[in-house]
Amino acid sequence: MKRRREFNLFLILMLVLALAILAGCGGGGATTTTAAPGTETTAAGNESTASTGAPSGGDIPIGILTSYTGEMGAFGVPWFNAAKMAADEVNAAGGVLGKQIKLYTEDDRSSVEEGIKGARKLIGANGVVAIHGPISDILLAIWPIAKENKVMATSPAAGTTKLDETGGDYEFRTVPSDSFDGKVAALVLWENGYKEIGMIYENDEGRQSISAAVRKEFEALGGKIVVDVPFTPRQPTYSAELKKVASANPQAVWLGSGQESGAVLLKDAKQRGYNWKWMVSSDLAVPEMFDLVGKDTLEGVLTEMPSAETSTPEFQAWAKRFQELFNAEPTGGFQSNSYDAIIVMALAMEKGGAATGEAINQNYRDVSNPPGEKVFTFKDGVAALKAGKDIDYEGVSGPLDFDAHGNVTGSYVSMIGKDGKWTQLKFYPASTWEQ
Amino acid sequence: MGNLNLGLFISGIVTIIAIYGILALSLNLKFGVAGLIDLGVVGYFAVGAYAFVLTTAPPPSELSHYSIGLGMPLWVGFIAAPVAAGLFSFLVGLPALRLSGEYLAIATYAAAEVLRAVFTNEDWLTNGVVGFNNLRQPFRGAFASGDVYQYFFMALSLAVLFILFLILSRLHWGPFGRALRAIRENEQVALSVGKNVTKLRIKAFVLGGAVSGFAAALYVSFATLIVPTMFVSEVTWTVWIALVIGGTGNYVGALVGTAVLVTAQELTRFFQASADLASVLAASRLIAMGLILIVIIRFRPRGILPERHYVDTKAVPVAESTAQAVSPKRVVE
Amino acid sequence: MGEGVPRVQYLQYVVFGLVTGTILLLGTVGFSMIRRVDNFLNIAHGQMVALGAYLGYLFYAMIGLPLVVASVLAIASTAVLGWASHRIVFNPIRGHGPLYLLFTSVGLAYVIHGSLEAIFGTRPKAFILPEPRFFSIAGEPLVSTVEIFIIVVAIVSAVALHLFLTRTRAGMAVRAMSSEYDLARVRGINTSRVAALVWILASGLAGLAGILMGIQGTVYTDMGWAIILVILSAAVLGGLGSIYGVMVGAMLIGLSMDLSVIWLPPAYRSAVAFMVIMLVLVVRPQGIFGGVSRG
Amino acid sequence: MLEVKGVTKYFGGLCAVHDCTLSVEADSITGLIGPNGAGKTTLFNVIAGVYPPNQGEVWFRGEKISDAAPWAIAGKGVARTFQTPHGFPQMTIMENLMVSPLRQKGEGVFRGLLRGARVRAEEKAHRRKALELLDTIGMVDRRNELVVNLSAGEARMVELVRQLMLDPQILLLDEPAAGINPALCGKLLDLLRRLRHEGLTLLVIDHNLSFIMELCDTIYVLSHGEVTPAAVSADPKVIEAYLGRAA
Repeated sequence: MKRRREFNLFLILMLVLALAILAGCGGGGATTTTAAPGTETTAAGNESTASTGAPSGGDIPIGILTSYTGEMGAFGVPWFNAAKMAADEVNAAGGVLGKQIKLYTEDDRSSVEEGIKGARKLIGANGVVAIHGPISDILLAIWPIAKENKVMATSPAAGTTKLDETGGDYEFRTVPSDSFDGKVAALVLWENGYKEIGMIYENDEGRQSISAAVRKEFEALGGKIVVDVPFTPRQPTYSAELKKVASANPQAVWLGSGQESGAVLLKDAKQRGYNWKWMVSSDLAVPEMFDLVGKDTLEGVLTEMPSAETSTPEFQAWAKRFQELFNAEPTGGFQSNSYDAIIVMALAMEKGGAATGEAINQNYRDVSNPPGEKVFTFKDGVAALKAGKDIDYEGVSGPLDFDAHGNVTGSYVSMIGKDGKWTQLKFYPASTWEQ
Repeated sequence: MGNLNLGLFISGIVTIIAIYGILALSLNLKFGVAGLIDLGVVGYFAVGAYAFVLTTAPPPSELSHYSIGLGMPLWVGFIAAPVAAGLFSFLVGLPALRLSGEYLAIATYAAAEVLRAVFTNEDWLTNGVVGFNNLRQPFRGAFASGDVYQYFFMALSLAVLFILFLILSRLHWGPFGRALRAIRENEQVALSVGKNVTKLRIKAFVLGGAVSGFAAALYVSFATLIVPTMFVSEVTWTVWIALVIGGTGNYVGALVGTAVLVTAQELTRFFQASADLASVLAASRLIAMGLILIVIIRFRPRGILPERHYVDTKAVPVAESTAQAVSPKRVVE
Repeated sequence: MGEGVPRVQYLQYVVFGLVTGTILLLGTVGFSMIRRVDNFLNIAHGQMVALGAYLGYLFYAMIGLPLVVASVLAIASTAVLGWASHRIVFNPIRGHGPLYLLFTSVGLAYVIHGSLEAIFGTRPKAFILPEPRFFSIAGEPLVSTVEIFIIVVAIVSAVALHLFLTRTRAGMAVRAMSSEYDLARVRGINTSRVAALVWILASGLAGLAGILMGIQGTVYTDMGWAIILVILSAAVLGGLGSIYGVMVGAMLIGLSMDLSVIWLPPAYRSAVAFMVIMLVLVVRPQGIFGGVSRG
Repeated sequence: MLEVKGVTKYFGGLCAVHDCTLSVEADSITGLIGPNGAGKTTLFNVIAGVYPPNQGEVWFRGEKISDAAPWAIAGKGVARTFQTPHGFPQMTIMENLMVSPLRQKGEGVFRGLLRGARVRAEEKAHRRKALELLDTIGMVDRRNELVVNLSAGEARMVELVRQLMLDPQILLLDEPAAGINPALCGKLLDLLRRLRHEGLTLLVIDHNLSFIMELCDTIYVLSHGEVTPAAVSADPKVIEAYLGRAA
């Protein structure tokens, strides 16, 4: 009977799956050396470092799991590039413990499910010691898997407040929590003389937690939120939402959104002749925004972002290197955060004397927190470590001092749009937030 | 130097195949068997997932926005998920099943989209975009090693899939499945043989919804978190594409389609070459998925495993079989 | 600004609704013409909107042609690509039935979406236009030049389409075929030529809608999926196949989305479109203006 | 047994059936003839509940059925065949027959799943009956063929026996002889007569005069939406006169 044939087919299917798994387990311990040709990390070249083959003997595999497509698709390449720049510098300085860092990358398509699959692939098939790059939801989803496999999970941009009190074990992030971001935004607005502001923000996890922090902090400073409008991303127009803001007549408006919706909204506002003072969230503090909405629209717009003091020679040197490599502005878009995460990992492995996730997990605070000799590059860090000194890595995204839960208390800069560029207005050292 | 653990990778894929396989089974019941074009697959899935989370999540703390969290054992969640998904199917189906064809498709699509807006915006119910994380996993405590647990969870998912497959197959070849297929084949004739078409459709719809509730419970347990962005219409399209590739009307086909689609997608991970091309290659995966669908429909519209037909092979009583002598020659039209 | 006269404020929401509605109208008319002539829901039609927007961006911002020239080129290329999709992808499987056509269109939508991402990248794009002026009533900025431009272009296109359909032989053939496919064939209308014409028209209009969306907001890779949902709503509201019905349907959807903000949280703006269609489907499945029987 | 009282049915502005009244006696074979487009099939559809009448009522065994759903009318014992016998095309002949019986217990989700003794017994009985019926049309050995692959004549025979699976009290036949070759036609006549003797009432539409006259006890003529007010005896001359006048 046909039914029986169906059943048999089902059994065959199950059998094939089972065999595949067995094969997988069998291959688990084996060390294969089939690196994809032409994808080796080279220190000098501009060649890509992404590869998906199995790790070759002397490499340290690190996974970059980030969004090349989907809602956050615009961030993937810059984050990867920054991480690659860090890896290249590490390798050029002789690598970690004599081994070269090799990057493997997966697209998480801005989706939790794809993130989980990508992380399992990176850990399972590439044997990575760390996974770097995902946004909040995805970081939360892959963290248990990473921890289980003693793989470090890090993010340059996951600001979720959910990790404020829970992270730290096989999880760290080089971006301060959203609660800080909100604090800074409120402070910058207040210091620029605005007492009554409106808030308009995308209804997603990140922006919601930032907006909550803005509200709390701004009211604590004595200011008033006159209107509060969450909106759905990716609408063709936001005229109606803006009208809502306009009817409350705020002195300034804080906008929390991604690039697409933010651009539509700013353009709409401009078209309607709403000449509010804008303060936009750090997602929009990227040079591309000027291409999107025109430099006139962003003239005088305020923003803030986690960053080291941009005027220091160390930062300038880094920015120059970045500019040469990618022909792009290094500021904004969490590229410096992505760069720092890889450097901290490398230093932590160097310090721990082992190229493992465990070593990173145990040492990342040691190498980046005071006390210790302040170092600004991997090369200097390794030299100091070899000299037996304790080090305190000062990153390009801030001083990178991690608390027990893997959070940084970042330093920030406030910026203003001027002649088609974001220009630093004021530096807020990490000490601003103590207490 | 990290250790390879291909089992982790593969068990993840198999678990995803099992979960999507359950959704494909559910859709095959609704579309493949009963002929109902349901583009709201993700809606019932989302309802099941939230029902699972809300029944099992701990009561809300001061910091969270949601107001329900029953903190019940996980098995309650595994019952609540299909029940809630079935109930929601009923609520959607009652008005929507009066419509047919593409109107049903649009109505179900709309229902799923409205539902997502509700899940995104109603903080008190779902904790909004923040969602829930750190969810408990079934029987996690019984395993010291997470590595072993991965296999257990995979086996659990496959077991649920297998049981649902047996149930749906058994129904398929019995009077219930026969009546549904009859309705799909010809509604007017089905009415003329006294089938209460609406009632049978609602039964199929609700049963299909309940089946997807099991997938939902497994899905959130697998992900250990829930946020509204997990329930976008892409889930619906993925399940549909899997079913069309595998073969509509054939439960094994639905599973084969799911396995082929997910495996193909995962294999493309190994074709990645360079970083600058990473985003291009990521985009080309979308192109590949679209092309597979177009090509399959063009050259094998009934899918890899087309629908099978019931074959009556039991012996015919002797008295009847003698009658074949007088059977007429085949009449040519 | 200030506390404006409430009536003026309402008027402003009406203006927003008109802009949303007219853009939607251009997208929906083509969708429903294809629905009538080839009898299936073309999910890829939303991607034609995105395609038009990206091609417009390509010619205007990347190559640097004047906006009008760039738009005409973009519309023409979208029309040709739409026609090509009809010839290459859909026509060979006409016999498979509407459902297979629908899923093929989903496949095509993925192909176009992926191609746009591969070629243009995932960063959003935008048309930078000269600073618009706006006209005020009672101190309230009521409508900007860009908005007037969009509304005028859309209305002119709709009227041109109307004249084409009622005054020209080819247009009347299209109408005949949209209302009675078999009858049209019996009466000696070259159905395949008319179908090609419909695809060219529909895709061109979608391209125009995409350019207008780009002018008003940004161009991003997911816009095809976002717009097709609203197109579906508008089409159902107007009664899937009726060309004039969907025009009204599109305007109503646009208005209800933007006016809903007065009473509902703005986050529900897009959900309003779906609530409207669910209501319509339950109460009057053939759409408000459609004479088509359900199913 | 079946009473059609003053039924009128419009489609848009077109009147398909106008003030039609007829009655079918129990255990009789009643014929309904008329030219194409006379509204015969529409009248059938009104009786079967596919369309509600604009005016008038249909009564069956003292019960008004013109406001019931088609499936409910079938459930009361009124079965009908279709002019175009598509049946369930992608199902086998056997399944086409097995699907028919009314109120199958196995159609419930739980009973269908558990398939207890009663469901099994029911299935067994239905199968037996299906085989018997297939035997009468000589298609037992072809029971596993898909209906879509049958010739028009075969499909019509399957259509007939499929509806007999319902155990109806009255069977409405819509052009049962169309597309059936003469040899099979004789068989069909025998079968219909036998069914009548077994207690089944038949109402037959056809425009094949000789077939109707050979079969029917009573004949109605339907022309341009109107039925002749009284039953006409099966006298060829009368019929011809009527048709001549109507045409």
